Parts: sequence; C-alpha cells; structure tokens
Amino acid sequence: MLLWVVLGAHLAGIGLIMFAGGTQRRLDARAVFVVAALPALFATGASIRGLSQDTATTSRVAWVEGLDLVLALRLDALSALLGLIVAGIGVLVFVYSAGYFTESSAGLARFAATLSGFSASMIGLVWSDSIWTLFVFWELTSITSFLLVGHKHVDEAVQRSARRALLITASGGLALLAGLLLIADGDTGIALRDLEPTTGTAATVAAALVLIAAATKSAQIPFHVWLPGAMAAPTPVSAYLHSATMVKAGVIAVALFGPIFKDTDVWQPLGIAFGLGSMIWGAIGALRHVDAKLILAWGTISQLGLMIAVLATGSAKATFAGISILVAHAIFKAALFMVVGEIDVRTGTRDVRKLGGLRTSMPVAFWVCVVSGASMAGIPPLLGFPAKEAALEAALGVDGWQRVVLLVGVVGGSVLTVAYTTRFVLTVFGPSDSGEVTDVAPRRLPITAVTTLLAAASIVGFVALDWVGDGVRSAAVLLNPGSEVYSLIRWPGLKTAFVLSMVIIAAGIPLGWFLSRRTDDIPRPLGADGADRLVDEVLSGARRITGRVQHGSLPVYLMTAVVVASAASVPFIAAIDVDALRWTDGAVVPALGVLIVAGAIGTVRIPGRLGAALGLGSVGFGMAGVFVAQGAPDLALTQLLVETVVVVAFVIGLGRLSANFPPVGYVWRTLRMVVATGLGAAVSIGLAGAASKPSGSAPVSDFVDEAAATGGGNNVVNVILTDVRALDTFGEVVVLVAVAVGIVALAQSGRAGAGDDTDLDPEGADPEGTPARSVDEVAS
Amino acid sequence: MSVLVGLAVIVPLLAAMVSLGVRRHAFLRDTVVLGSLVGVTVMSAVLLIQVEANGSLVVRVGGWLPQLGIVLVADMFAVLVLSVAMVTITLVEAFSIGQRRSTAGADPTVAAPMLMVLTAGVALSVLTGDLFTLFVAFELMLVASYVLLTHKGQAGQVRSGMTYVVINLFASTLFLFGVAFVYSATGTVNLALLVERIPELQTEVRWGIGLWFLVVFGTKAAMFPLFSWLPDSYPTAPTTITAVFAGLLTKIGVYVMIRFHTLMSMDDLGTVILVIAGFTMIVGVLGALAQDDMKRILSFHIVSQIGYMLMGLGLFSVAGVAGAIIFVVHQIPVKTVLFLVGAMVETDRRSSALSKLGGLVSSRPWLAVAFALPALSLAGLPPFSGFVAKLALIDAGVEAGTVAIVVVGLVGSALTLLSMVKIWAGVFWGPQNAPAFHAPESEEWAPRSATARGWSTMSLATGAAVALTLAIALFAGPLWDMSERAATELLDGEVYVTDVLGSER
Amino acid sequence: MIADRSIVVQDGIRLASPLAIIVATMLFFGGHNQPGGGFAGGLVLGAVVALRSATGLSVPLHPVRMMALGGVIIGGVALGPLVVGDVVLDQYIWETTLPVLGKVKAGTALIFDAGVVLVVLGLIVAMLDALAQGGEHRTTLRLDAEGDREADQ
Amino acid sequence: MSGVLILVVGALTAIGTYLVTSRALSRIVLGFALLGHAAVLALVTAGGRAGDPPLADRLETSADAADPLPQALSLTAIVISFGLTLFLLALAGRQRQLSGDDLVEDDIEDRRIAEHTEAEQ
Repeated sequence: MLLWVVLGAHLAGIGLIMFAGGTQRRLDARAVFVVAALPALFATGASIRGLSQDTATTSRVAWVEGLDLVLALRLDALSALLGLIVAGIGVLVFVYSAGYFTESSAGLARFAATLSGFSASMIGLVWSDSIWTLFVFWELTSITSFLLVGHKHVDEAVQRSARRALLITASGGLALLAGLLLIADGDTGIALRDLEPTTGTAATVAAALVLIAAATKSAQIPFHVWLPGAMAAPTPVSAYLHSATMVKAGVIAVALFGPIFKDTDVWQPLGIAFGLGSMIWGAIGALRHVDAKLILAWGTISQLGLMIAVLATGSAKATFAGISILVAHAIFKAALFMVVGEIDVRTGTRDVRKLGGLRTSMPVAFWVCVVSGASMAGIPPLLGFPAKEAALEAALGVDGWQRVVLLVGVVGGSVLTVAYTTRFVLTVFGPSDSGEVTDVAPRRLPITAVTTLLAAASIVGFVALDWVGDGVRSAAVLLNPGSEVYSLIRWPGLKTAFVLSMVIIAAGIPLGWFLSRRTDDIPRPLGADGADRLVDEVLSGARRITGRVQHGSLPVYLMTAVVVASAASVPFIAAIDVDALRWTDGAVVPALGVLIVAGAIGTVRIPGRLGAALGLGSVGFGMAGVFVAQGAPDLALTQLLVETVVVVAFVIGLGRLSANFPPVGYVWRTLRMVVATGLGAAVSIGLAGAASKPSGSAPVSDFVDEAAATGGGNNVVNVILTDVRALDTFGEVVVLVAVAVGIVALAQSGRAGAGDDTDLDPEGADPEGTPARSVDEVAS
Repeated sequence: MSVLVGLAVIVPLLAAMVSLGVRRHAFLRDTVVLGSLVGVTVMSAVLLIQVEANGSLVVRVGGWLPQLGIVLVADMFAVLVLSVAMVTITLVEAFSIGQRRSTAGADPTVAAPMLMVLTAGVALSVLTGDLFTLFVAFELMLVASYVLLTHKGQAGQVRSGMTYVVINLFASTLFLFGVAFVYSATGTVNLALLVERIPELQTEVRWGIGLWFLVVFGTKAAMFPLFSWLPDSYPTAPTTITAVFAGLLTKIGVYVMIRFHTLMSMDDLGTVILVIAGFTMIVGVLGALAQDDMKRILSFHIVSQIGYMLMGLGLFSVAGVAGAIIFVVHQIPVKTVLFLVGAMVETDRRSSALSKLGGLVSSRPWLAVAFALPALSLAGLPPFSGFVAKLALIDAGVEAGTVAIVVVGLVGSALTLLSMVKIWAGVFWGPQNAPAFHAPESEEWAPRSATARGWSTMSLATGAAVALTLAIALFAGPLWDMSERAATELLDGEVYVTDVLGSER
Repeated sequence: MIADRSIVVQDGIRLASPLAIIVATMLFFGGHNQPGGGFAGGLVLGAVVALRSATGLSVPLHPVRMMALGGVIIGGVALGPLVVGDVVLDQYIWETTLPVLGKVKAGTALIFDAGVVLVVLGLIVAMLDALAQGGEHRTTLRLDAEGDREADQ
Repeated sequence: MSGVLILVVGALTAIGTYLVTSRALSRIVLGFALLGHAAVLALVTAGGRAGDPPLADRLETSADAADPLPQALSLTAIVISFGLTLFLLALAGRQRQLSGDDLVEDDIEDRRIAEHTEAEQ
C-alpha cells in the first residue's frame, strides 16, 4: 500500500505543479522544483526503510486478470537499493534544477511535472515485481524521456533527437513486449523474483529479444545512437535520466532476467558482445568528442557496456560486481554531468576547445570533477575503485573463452576510461592554449551544494565501504544466491586484479594526457545520422507507397472494389448445379428480360442525357412487367411510380447540363467494360451457386396464414411492411427524411453561395451561423 | 428490462424526427437531442449490467416469431459496444454545442437531427438479429453521414462527399446482392436461423457468402484494399462530424464483420482475413506517415487500426476475437477524442495543417495533455487502453503461433508511434506560428465571452472523453472479462441460437 | 421541361388533382388488403404536387416539418405498445361495422402508413424544391427554408 | 430459380457497374439506378419460383403464393435506393453549381502526394 501511495504522491505533485505552475500564477517559477522534490524525498525515505528491513514489502493489484496483467510492487534489498539511487538522485536533481534554471526560463512547470513523472516511472520500474509492471514503467520512462529530451522543442534538431530517442527505445520496448509474452506463455511465471530458468527455442528467442530491449534502453551499440542526441535535453535531465537512472533500466533488465536465461545459447555471447563492444566503442567516442557533455555521454555508453558485459556472464561474482558498478556509476556520473551543466550555465559553453583554466575560476567544480572523475577511472580511495576491482575479479573468475574475451575487453575499456577521464579534466580545468575562460558567472548555491554532496558520496562510499558492500551483497543475493560470500574490499593486497588496476591507471593517464593536446575538429556524428536517415527513408517510402495506393480518383477506387467483389464470388462457381435451375417461369419473362437489357444498353449507348433517361425508364417498365409475372403486384406498382419520379427528377435536375456525356478514352473504357462484365458474371454466378443446394426453405405459407390471422390484412406484403417488419419500414422512412434534409441543405448552400445572390446573407448556409444569435440561444 | 432494447433503437429514431421538427429552436432541439442521447446512454449502461448478470435479452419486434419477424438481440458483444458508442456520441454532441460559433462547426439545424439518425443506425446495427434490418441500419448510418458530410455544400466537401457516397452506395448494392445470395441459399435472413443453416451449406457456397460479406463489411470498415475512400472524405467534414465518423462508422463495420463471420463459423477464411489485416495495418500507417495534416494523419490511422481488429477476428480463437472486441471498445472513444482535440486545435488556430501549427504545448498545455494520453493509447503504450488491447491481440497471435502477423503488428505499432510523434512535433512543439486567420476580422470571434464559454464547453466535453479513455484502461479487467465472454458466445453460435429461437425450435 | 404555364394545362391539372387524391386515398386505405399502401399513395400525391408546382399552382409548404411529423407518427406507433406493456411495434386491430362500407378492419398499421404518406410527400416536395432551385421554378415554388424562416419570425 | 432472371441481373449489374465507374456524376446516377434494379431483381429471384400474388383472400392455398418476404425486402430496398438516387442527383446539382460540370474530381491532397512522388522519380 505504502508503495502505491509513493507513486500516487508523485501524481498529486504533478497535478499541483500543472495547476499552480501555469503561466499566470508564478510566484517564483522555481518553486515547482520544491513541490517536485517532495514526492521524491518520500520515495527516498521509503527506500531507506526498505533497506533496513529484512522482509520484503509487496503489493499486488490485479489490472486485467484475464490477461495475467498484474501490477505488483516489491520493496526488498534489491529494489530498495535501486530505489534509493533513483529517488535520492531525484531529490538532488530537483534541487539542482532550481539552481540550473533561472526564473525566466520557459516551461518550468511542464519540465518539473515531466521530470517528476519520470521519477515516478523509474521508481515504479525498480520496484516492480511482475514482468508486466516492469514493462508498463519501462515504456513510461521512454515516453517521459522523449518529452524531456524535447524540452527545448523550438529547435528542429532537438525535435529530431527526441524522436530518435523515442523510436529506438520504443522499438526496444516492442522487442521487450514480445520477449515478455514468450516468457508469460511459458511456465516460468510472471513474478520477477520467482522466474524459473528455461531453455528451448522460445526461451532463446525471448532471451535475444530481452537483450535487444536492454541494449536499446542502455544505449548499447548499435542502438547507442540516441544517447548522444539526448544530450539536447537540459543538463538535469542528462544527469538524471541519461546517466544515473533510465539508461540503467537495460542493465537492471539484464540482471533480473539473467537467472532465467543464462542457460540459453544466446544470452551470454550476445550480452557480452553488446557490452564489450559498447564499452570500447563508447570510450573511443568519449575520446573523440570536444563537447564536454558528449564526452560524458559516450563515457556512459562505455560504462553501461561494462555493466552489461559483466552481468551477462551470470556468475555470482559478476552479479555482485555488476551491482557495485551500477551504484558507484550513478553517483560519480551524476556529479560529473551536473558540473558540466554548471560550467555551461556559468560560462556559456561546453566546448573543451574554448574551455580551460577553470581550475581557478571554478574551484569547487574542479574538485568535484577530480574526485568523481577519479572514481570513474577506478582510482583509490574512491568508491569506483573497489567496484572496478570487483569487475576485474569477476572477469578473472569466469571460465573458458569468456575469461579471455572479458578480460581483454574490460582491461582495454578501462584503460580508455582512464584516458578519457584524464582528457576531460585536463581540457576543461587545465591550462589552455586558447586562453582561459574569464567571463564566469557567479556560483549558484543549489548547484554547488548538490555537486559537492555527490562528490563527497564517492569518498564516503569508500570510507564506509562495508556498509555499501552489505547493501550490494544483500541485493545481489536476491539475483544469485551465490553472491553471499562476496564483499567490497578496500585494500585487496597485491592480487592479480590490483595489479591490473594499476596497469590500467598507468597506461590510461599518459594516453589521456597525450590526447588532451590534440583537439581535432568535431568528428562526424557516429551513427546518429544513420538512424535519422532510416526514419527519413521510412517517411519518404511511406509517401511513395501512399502516392501509389491512395490515388485519389473515385473511378479507380470503384474499380478496385469491383474487382475484389468479383474475386469474392469465385467459390460460388464450384457450387453451381445446373439441374437445380429452371430456365424460366413463363414465356413473358424472357421477352421482358430482353426489354430490360435493351433499355439498359440504351442508357449507355444513346449519347444524350435525355435518351439515357428514357432508356432507364424502359428498364423500369420492364422490371415492373417482370414483377407482375413473378407474382409481385406491389412491387410492380411501386416500381412504376418510383421510376416515373426518378426519370422526371433526372431530367429536371440535370436539364441544364450540356446535352451529351463527356467522351472517354478507349483503353479506360475497355478496362471498365471488362471489369464491369466481371462483376455482372460474379453476381450471376453467386445467385446460381447459392440457389443450387439450399439448406432451408422460405416460410411462405406461414407468412400468408399469419398475415391474415394476426396481421389483420390480406395483402401479405403490406402486412410485412407495416407490421411484421415495420422496423425496417421505420428505418426506411427515416432514410427518406434524412435524404430530404440533405437535399434541402445542399440547395440552401447552393443558394447562399450562388455569388450574384447578394441579397441573401452569406451565412445563409448556416442559419445559426451568426455567433451572437447562437450564443443567445444557448443561454436561453 | 427487455423494453430497453427496443427503446434504445426507437428513442433515437423518434428523437431525430422530433428534433427535426423543432430544428430551428435551438434550446428545444438541443434538449431533445442531448436528453435522448443521455437517456440512451443510461439505457445501454443498464443493459450492460443486466446482460452481464443475467445473459442476453431478446426482443421480438411486433411480437412475431423469429422465423417471420425481426428480432433485436442484446447479447454481451452488443451491449458492450453499444454502451461505449452511446457515451461517445453524447460527448461529441456536448462538444458540438460548444463549438457552434466556429465556422468550422456543422450547421446544428441539420447536424443535430442527423446525429440522431446516425445514432439510431448505430444502435440498430449493433442490436439487430436480422441481416436485412442490418442493411437498413447501415443505410440509416450512411445516409446520415452523407448529409453530415455534405450539408454545408463547400467545394471540398462536395467533392469528397461524392467519393464517399458513391463508394458506400456501391457497397450497399453489394450488400443487397449478398442478402439475395443468403436468402436463396437458406430461405431466411434471421441471423440465428442462419447460424443453424449456413454451416449445412456446401463449403464453396459458405466461402462465397463469407467472402462476399467480407467485401461488403470490409468496404464500410475501410479494410485493405477497399479503404481509399475514407482518408479522402473524413478530413473534409466539419471536425466534430469527423470525430463521430472516426469513432463509430468503421468500428460498426468491424463489429458486424466480427458478429457475422464468427457466428457463421467462417473459420476457414481466417488466413485470408489475416493477410488483409496485415496489409491494412501497414498501408494505413504508411499513409498516415505520408500526410502533412493532422486530420488526414488521424484518418489514415483509422484504417491502420482496423487492421488490428481484423487480426483478432482472423485468428478465430477466443483470445483473438476477445482481443478484437476490446480493441473496438477502446478505439471508439480514443479515435473520437483525438479528432475532438483536432477540432479544438482547429478552433484555436484556424488550421489543421502541420506546417501552419506549432508550439501549442506552451500556449495550450492542457490540450497537449488531452492529445498525448489518447495518442499514446493509440500507439499501444502502457498503461493506456490501447496497450491492453494490443497486448491481448499480440498474445493471441503468439498463442496461435502466427508469427508473421505478430511481427507486422509490432512494426505497425512502432510506425504508429512515429506518426503520433509527427503530429506532436508539428502541432505541439516548435515555434508558435501566427494564426492563419486574424481574430478581429472574423465576426464570430468578436464576442469574447461567448468564445470563452464555447471553449470551456468544448474543453469539458474533451476532458470527459479523455477521462472515458482512461476509465477504459482502468477498468480493462472487467472489460476484458466481458470481451472474453462475448467472444466465447460468438464463437459458439449455439448460445446465440438458443437465446433467439428459444423453445420454439 | 413542363414549364408550359398555359391556362389549359393549369386547368387540366386543377381538375386532375382531386382525382389523383382519390386514387391516392384508395391506394392508401386498400393497401392492407390489395396492392398499394402508404408509399404508393404518397408517391401519387407527390406526383400531383409535382405537376402543380410545375404549372405554377400552389403546393404544400414545410416539407421537412411534414416529414418530421410523419416520422413522429411512426415513432408513436412504435412506442405506443410499450406504454401498455407490450412489445415494440406491436399491432392493434379494431373491427367495426360502418353504415356504407360494411365491416371495416383497421389497425395501428394504418396510422403507421399515414406517417409513410407524409414522409413520401414531403420528400417529393423537398426534392422538387431543391432540384428546381436557381432555375425557373424559383419564383413559383415556396421553398422550405424560406417558408420555415418566415414562420419563425 | 429462373435462369433468365439470373442472366438479366448479371447484365444489369455489368451495365450499371460500367456506368458507375464513369467520371460524370449523371452517369453514375444512372448506373446506380440500374444497379438498384439489379439488386431488387436479385432479391426477387432469390425468392424462388414465381407464384400467385400473395394476397391472402385470393389464394386457393397459401402454398401457391409467391414468397412475400423478398417482395417486402425489395420494396424497402427500392425506396431506399430511390431516396439515395435523389440525394446523388442533388449532389450532382451542387457540384455543377460549384465547378460548372458534374465530373468527379480527384482528391487534391492525394494527388499532391502522388505527384510529389512522381516528381522524385
């Protein structure tokens, strides 16, 4: 219950922000962030409480029971740890935002509401206890991310970035949906903590789909292209969504589903491939870029790759290591992003070629950066170090080919990580050739406070390493019971992993220093334009196809319908039984048939419209004759009357048109003839086929007897119309009324729009169109 | 309670006539129309509860035996769709009362009575247990829509009206041929009797009838390749009118198709329907992506979404048909509310072309919310109603092992999202373009208070419609149970036959 | 066109009108027992109106209201039985013996058919009005809209 | 069921369809009139053999009567298609008023997209 209240508090907060933060009533526009921070604070408290409890708190709400859609939340060691990260950093981000934005910034209420919505979605995601709950919140984070990336929506490039981010993550969401459906259709159950390991074809497909989904969300190659673009968002968003929390959703998914999929053929290789590839490529990207924020973004891709590669191996040690890195990364990456945001708002640029020498002008930011950067590079005595140690240990701990691949990848990636961290710190804060940025705006308290706190957390985390290690262990145990024996170690001694760590640092720093001297031109966007091109291709392809299919011409549409209908009657051919058909019920019918067909041909062949009308008339009279012959006097009578009116109306209504029909092309006419003949044949075939072996008989006698007895009339047809099937007649009458209304309305509009009829009110087509009048009427 | 079944059909018909009589007296007319709509909505809600608790209600119109006369059948499927449809129409009518003072609106002296005719057609199509009455009901709906589409007589409306009228008239003719086929094969037009007799027919005749009616209903439902008339005609109508069309007309086509093809056990046409469904999904959504006008994008979406409903039908399993049913139930309000938002955008900015719009997220944030929620639902994202419907269908597809249609469905929903993003970016994001018309010049905007009041009525109706879509998501559980029950009843025609024919058999 | 407004034609139609009305009445009342009925009766009446309008004679006004009335009558017949607890559109038949006509059977179906007559007649008038609009009949035919609008004022 | 009538229905359908696929609305109206005839005739044909008029007092046995139900359905169908034909005529009239002729035009937006595509190629 408590868990839903937490999420509900977010909704209430959003509502409050939307109402109070509207354009009119702004006291201090930044007050919205205070409102937004409260629910996050609440969630932080709930998470801390969850950490301190031994038993899990759960809550289930059946949504669509028939589809097994159960919304279930669970607060145990794992979800509380993740919840603490999400909600805790959330609170800090809201505080930071109050410093990042100025009062005049546009759309702050919208921003705060969306960010709070994201916060709630992410908390829901980490707390979820059924696969469908996970999916619901997973998609919600994609949507809120889209809105946040596009916050500065006036810019076309921002819109494209937001679109790219949404499409990639949402496509991943579809893969996840398919994967989860396969899981749900199996017998593993849907409760996340109780999933049973599976193997088999369906499980393999599901594993691949879930991994793909995780890769899109966690920006793994080749799906990583959305993340650098997402840096178009305001920095609080980058710090929160695109480094500390949302992009971890993929990592969390790999952690959660690892236990059930680790035995499938695809899980380990694919996961390690995604992870290591991204780790190396992301780090290279971070070394190539000159925008400070992009450097960090590519660094994030790299770090996420490390986590996914480690977790995908699935060993107890790896699970433990993966969670450790996740925790450490959230802390140092959020701090780094926030510092870049601070630099951005205080100096007006993020380009490392223009920056430099900020060590003196922004000392706090510098130290925050050094501490957090060192933690990222895995340098002791900071939280990042034992986490990376654990990863190296995990890599050393696996067997077979994975061990070699993983080790090479992790070590290589880590060297590059150290290098880009060094380059980042040196280029931004170190001395610069291009002169030092002097025009630095004053410090903003919320920013400084939050970044300092986060940097301190990296240190405190190392100091209180046992405490952190306990948290990580009790979380990891839930995923893999074997993790129980591991803990984070402050001083490992001269073991292989430690030696590797030192080698990594020793190799990375000079490389970073060397590369910091080289500031090339901005490299081409790596892959992002490819994704956009794909979208553009889809759009123009859609135009091409639509241009073909949606021709816009009525005759073409009709011909399509005619052909399809003709095709539909094909099965009837097989059913025709010639013996079941009589040729005719009397000699007069064939003669009348000839008259009808001749008249019909006349409507086509006689050129003038009047002649056509006469042809139509003769068809009508022929029809009346047939009706008499068939024993349907009512039909004959009505047919005659209707035919007269139609012919007269045709002549009056179209009297003043040019006398002849317009000529048509030969090919088109022939095509029409062929197609039309096809439908004629189809209808004949249908009638003949349907009549051949009827499965029931018409209740003729019943009708005749009932009509006289109950219906009180001798004309059975009339009794049917006014009594037995009076509802049809009612409908038919209303159709006529509607037709009359339509005709009158068209005539009125014609009269109003006739042009020279200036005496009529131009609004005449709309007798109540004048506003004053309708308003009065509404009021009365 | 069965008295309500008859009333649900007769009251709209009568209200149409009465409101036509008093059509120039705005207050009386609106009272009659809105009052009867609310009445029918309440009735259908009561029917829903009744049928849920006690099973189908059958009315023999005029007291005639089903073998001779017309029956109205309120089974689970019927009342479910009827309730949603009636709530939706009521909200649209409330909206249009607010929109009166915009030239984009319909002429109420024509639109209000015709809306009632349309309502009657919807109610009759849903409730009837008779194939020919179904034809009449279709004609009611269609003739009302012809008039609603063309009554202002503007050039674009007349042009597209012709396409619309001609195609639908042609489909109506095909319908009559179909009735002739059925009658000569079985000697009845009563659906319950047909359920007994059609399976006894020679296989080819059964196929022929099934395919023929697939074409007939498919034209009304705008399935591939018979959909092209829809995107040409719908966007030209006054937008409130389009909202009704979009929400209801094609869905009734699908409704009838589901009813006919399941009851008549046309399982062996499943593959054909699935292929059509796939094409409908993709071609429709590609069409939407190609457009540059909000209303046209949404119109093409109608087509695409029809494909999903067909997919559920084509699976011919309880899960599939139930998925199709809940899809219909969710689509009716979602599609309507999207067009209502379109109408509000149009009222606000005097255009629906993406190139002329932009920046509404800042100037009309609540409108943005009102668009976003149903749009996400349309794209099938959780936790909205469209997600439940999509999940049900995809799940049914996975269960049936029809991988191809599942993949097509997923790709389709990604493309749907892309096109929603297109609208969102074009209408709500970007720089705020100047209104195409200047307010002072057009008289109808002069009385500021009137505008404000009209606007708030429109907002209220739209808000209620959004709330309805959210309610469908919230109560998806019970709705799914009902859909599943409806699907079970449909696939097992025996229930229907017993309900209608009773002990007289 | 039949725009020939000669006195002879006008008189002819004037004379024919009552005759046609009699025919229409017969079709209407006889409909339940012989070919005919409300629709046929209405069309015959409509034809008279059409001819009268074509020759400049007076015609009934307010076609739309006339149709609405017809629709309301039918709706009343449909709903009536519900009031006394019967099924929608149930039929009641009364049988009496009248002086001249002898035994006469009449039912609610007759009222129903009367509604049909009104609707059909209205449709014909509306159609003539609309089809002739803008043309030469404009001056002779009182149009629905204008008629209704005057009635409002 | 009468073979001749089946053929007549087919012929009327073919000719009606040919007219309906025309661009001139007056031809389309004619086409629908013919198609309406075809549909009604199909319904009557579906009723089976010819018989005596279904007038209860003039029949010797009720079994001699022609099937009255298709007749009733046909009457409803005739009236409805009659009404819609009139509506189509009114629409044609309005179109003529707007554009000077009664030809059905292509959809502007569709053509724009199609031509855009053609221009690309």
